[in-house]
Amino acid sequence: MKKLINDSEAVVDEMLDGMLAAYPEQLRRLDDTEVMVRADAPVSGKVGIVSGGGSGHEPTHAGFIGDGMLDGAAAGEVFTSPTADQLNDMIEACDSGEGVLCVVKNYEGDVMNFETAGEMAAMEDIEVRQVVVNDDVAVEDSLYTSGRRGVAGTIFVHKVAGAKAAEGAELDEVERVANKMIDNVATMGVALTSCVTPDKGEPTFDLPDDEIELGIGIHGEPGTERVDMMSADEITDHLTEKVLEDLDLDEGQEILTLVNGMGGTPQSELFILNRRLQEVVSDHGLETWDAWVGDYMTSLDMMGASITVAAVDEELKELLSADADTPALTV
Amino acid sequence: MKKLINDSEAVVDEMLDGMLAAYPEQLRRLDDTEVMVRADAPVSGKVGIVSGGGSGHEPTHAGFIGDGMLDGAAAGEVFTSPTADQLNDMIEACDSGEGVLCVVKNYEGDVMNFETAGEMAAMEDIEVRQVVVNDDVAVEDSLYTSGRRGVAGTIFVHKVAGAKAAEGAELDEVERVANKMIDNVATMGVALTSCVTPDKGEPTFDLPDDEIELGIGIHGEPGTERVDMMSADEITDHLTEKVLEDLDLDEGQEILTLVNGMGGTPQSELFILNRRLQEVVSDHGLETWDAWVGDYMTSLDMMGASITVAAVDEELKELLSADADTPALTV
Amino acid sequence: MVDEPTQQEAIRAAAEAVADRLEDEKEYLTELDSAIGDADHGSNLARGFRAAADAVADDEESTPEELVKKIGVTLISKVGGASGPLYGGSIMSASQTFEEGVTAESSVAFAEAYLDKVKDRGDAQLGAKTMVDALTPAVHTFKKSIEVDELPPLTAFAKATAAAERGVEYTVPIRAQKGRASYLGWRSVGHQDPGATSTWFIMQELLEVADD
Amino acid sequence: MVDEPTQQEAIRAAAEAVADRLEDEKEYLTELDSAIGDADHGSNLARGFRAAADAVADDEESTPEELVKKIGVTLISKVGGASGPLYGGSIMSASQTFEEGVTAESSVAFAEAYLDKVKDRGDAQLGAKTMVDALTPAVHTFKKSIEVDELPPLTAFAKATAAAERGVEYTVPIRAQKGRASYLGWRSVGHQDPGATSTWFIMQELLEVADD
Ligand SMILES: Nc1ncnc2c1ncn2[C@@H]1O[C@H](COP(=O)(O)OP(=O)(O)O)[C@@H](O)[C@H]1O
Ligand SMILES: Nc1ncnc2c1ncn2[C@@H]1O[C@H](COP(=O)(O)OP(=O)(O)O)[C@@H](O)[C@H]1O
Ligand SMILES: [Mg+2]
Ligand SMILES: [Mg+2]
Ligand SMILES: [Mg+2]
Ligand SMILES: [Mg+2]
Repeated sequence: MKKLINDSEAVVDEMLDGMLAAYPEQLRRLDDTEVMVRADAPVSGKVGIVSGGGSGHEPTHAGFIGDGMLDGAAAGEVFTSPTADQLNDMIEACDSGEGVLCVVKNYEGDVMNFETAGEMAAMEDIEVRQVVVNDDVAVEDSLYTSGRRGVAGTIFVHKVAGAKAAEGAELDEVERVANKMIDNVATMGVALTSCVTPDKGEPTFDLPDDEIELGIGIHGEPGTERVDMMSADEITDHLTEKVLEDLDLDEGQEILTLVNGMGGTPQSELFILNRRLQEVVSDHGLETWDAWVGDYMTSLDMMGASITVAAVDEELKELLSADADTPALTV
Repeated sequence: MKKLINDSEAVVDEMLDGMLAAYPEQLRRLDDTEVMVRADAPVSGKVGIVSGGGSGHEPTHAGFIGDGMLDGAAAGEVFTSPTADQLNDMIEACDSGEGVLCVVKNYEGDVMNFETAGEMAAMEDIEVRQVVVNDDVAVEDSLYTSGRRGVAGTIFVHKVAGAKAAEGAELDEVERVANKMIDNVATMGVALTSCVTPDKGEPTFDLPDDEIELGIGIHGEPGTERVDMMSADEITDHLTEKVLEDLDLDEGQEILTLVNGMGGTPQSELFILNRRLQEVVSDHGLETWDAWVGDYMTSLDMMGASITVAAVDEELKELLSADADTPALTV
Repeated sequence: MVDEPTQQEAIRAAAEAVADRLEDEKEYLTELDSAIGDADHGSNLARGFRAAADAVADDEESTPEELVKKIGVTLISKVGGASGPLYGGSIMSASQTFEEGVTAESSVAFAEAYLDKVKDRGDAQLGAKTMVDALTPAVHTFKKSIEVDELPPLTAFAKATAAAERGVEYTVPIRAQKGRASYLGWRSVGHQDPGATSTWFIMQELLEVADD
Repeated sequence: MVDEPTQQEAIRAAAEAVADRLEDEKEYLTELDSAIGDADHGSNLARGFRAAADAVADDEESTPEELVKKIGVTLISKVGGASGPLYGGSIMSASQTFEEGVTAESSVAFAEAYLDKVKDRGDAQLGAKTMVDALTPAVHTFKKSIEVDELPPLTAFAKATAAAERGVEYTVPIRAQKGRASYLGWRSVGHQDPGATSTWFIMQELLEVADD
């Protein structure tokens, strides 16, 4: 499989340099790391919001650095959590003295490395909090799993936490709204093809032309179920029903929806899903307050999509629609 | 090949409905057409800027409708120019009495249909002008071709014309800046894979795992040359040299660059190209004023990219950085 | 000269036959367009001619000229791409040659007007590897067979259709100068032009219907 | 107890051997991780252990404890993912058992401390289909062989390595409860755990080096 790369080991490094070359005024890369921060970090008087995780999910994470969203983002190797020392460097660079909130997706690697980093930062007297996003309803949260994964709903958490911090709120408050968002968001995804990592150079899993994977994560993992290919409407119905079942919302509830592309999906197809999604949620008596469509949290070149629904109240709506100015999202 | 669609004949219709569901306040679809216009079209006192062409290039064209860019966009079938009657409907809906500028990409189908539409609109006393974008340097403009194609550079033309019209300029002036932009922009593209049209359901051309197509257009056409796979840097060098050769700029010239993804390319790879592009232009003594990276003008799910360079002066810079508020671009 | 109602029936039958044939050839034409174009010629024409056949199917009112014009107008609004204005616009504008009904003479006039319009709109000379390469020998042969050789119209049209086939084959070894295939430069050599091919298919169907 | 300088050499040689082996097994481990994870375990470990081996290669100053700690710290900062903190963090924290040098007793202490730390950090019990499943039988066997059966250290470690292999095989038929494989639910059954496998490979190399 062909890729526009020079060397599979240099992908993350060169990607970050190319990103910096595109946004030289907004971004700064910490020396000798794969950490990107706001050019003006730390922003004095503001709680720092940081995130990070494996690479391959672009525009996540660094694409959401900027006013009203993230102060820093650490990029691990493709699909591999960043290391604790780099996470610590990031936390230090984003702390203005008001403390730092880490938005972590629920993967054991991410959680363990962020925890270690948090301990290291605490030793430097930085107040660090962690919120763990686990919006993926495909994976049951039970004793028999390591919990639900964090996927596309993470973007909403970045947005809400970033907006609250931009208001000048304290760490406690920022953490509270982030957790409120986490408690109210659910996602489920589908893959039509596997992604190809630069390192392996071949599809992570084989998926015949008449089958799809339901309940995939964002790391090229196989999903929870392999089924026969279905129409866009059938797929949307299936994903949306699972998501709504999990959220169990009252009629009339206002919601924010996201149809997220996995990287290799034409935008036209995402809109075809959105068309059906809006029919389904309206059939459930829900009120769409806003609908996002696009590539927010990808899996390299995977063809597929995820559907996210979040219940929103006045507070969340205000934070979600507050100004943001980042490479990947301008509100 | 799998796609997130219901019916290959309904792709454009359902995509437009899904888009409308995502941007109900910004967009309006003309009844019984595949034409999308600003919700508030025609904007009184403003020259209308319209574009259009085959579908499959999303976010082009309708994604650029909004304040500071397009007033209307007509969507043909996938890779097929819209028909003259729908183009005429669009022109009528976007004329506030100040006239309408059509931004046409140089394909015989597009040009012929826009010409017919222009004649129809003229019969209704609407002043219509056409500018034809032909930024693709892969195709020589000679007696033996139908001229250079219009590709990703079209986005800059939309931006410049839209900004000028938003200033309240007259049709002559808007046409002038659009042509100025056209005269100063050049693009060349590469494909790693063919795209798959919903209709055909299979790759338009076969491309072995160790070969790429240089000089592709945006319709899944094969390129001008098939060569062995190269590294990202080699590809960037090749495309950029061709583009710069065509533009023949003086040292110190300020430029705007665009690394455009063809739809199936991970964003990380686009940044890897941008990194090298900036090295190359700087080696040529050019000054990057701004660098855009992303999926602006796609070919469905094709893996590949194009590189665009535009020479900019004070006037163009002002127009390119003027406010714009559209689904796909916010400035 | 046949009765007018019979002429309208023949036009409707021809439209139907062409629509059926293009549906059958849809994949083949798109295949040809994949090699040197953008893989849509088959669906463009199948969609357009089906709509055109439907548009005239129940029209019992119109004159032959009006029916042909309606076919052209429908093609303009349903085909899109390059072939939409070329096929549709040229049929529409040539339709006026049938003002006095369809005769051998008016058919020659139609053929000439149609060719002129295609060349005018598309600006393609002979040898540019387009539909013009099938159309030109067909129209020239048709005109000469009727006007010089005074052959019966059906024989003349059969010869014209054979000439179109020769034109289709002629497009294979030459380099494109117009249309999307021109973007390929020398790589277009060795491939058959989709538009020339569809022109020939349409003529074959017209011949069938005229023969009945 | 061997001479201290020899211990350091042995540690450097072991690090080198492990790095080489993991480079050789990189594709295989990634293959295993493709089936039930995210296709990076091979490159994570190959990258990390190469860096660790390099980090200690020219270090003539450090004590055995410091060398082992350095390996752990390097893994923490080079591996990432789940295996980074598990391997790196546990090696780092268990390194203090070598304060007095590497002996049979301190090796048992190291093994126990390492296992405890992995379980503590990863919160995985036996049977969750993780590296813990290879590690636990290995550590239990090693401890018993030394402390109860009083076998020579090399023999004990050979038995421990064989026990690890048994653990690797045991991961195949069971359902994952931790790590990415747990997302697959029942579909994880029938696949071998990458982390258990790499644990076993590493032990094989340590055995080789100890044997020399
Ligand atoms: N300038 C032209 N003059 C005459 N025929 C043309 C011209 N351009 C294209 N064609 C014909 O149109 C055919 C392609 O039609 P089609 O695929 O439907 O449109 P598009 O090229 O816009 O996709 C070509 O095979 C060629 O015969
Ligand atoms: N909670 C855990 N406890 C113990 N071992 C674990 C745990 N989670 C994962 N592992 C081990 O880590 C291995 C995967 O490592 P690796 O692929 O490098 O990291 P990641 O899963 O982050 O991609 C698994 O095969 C498993 O043996
Ligand atoms: Mg990983
Ligand atoms: Mg076309
Ligand atoms: Mg075509
Ligand atoms: Mg892994």
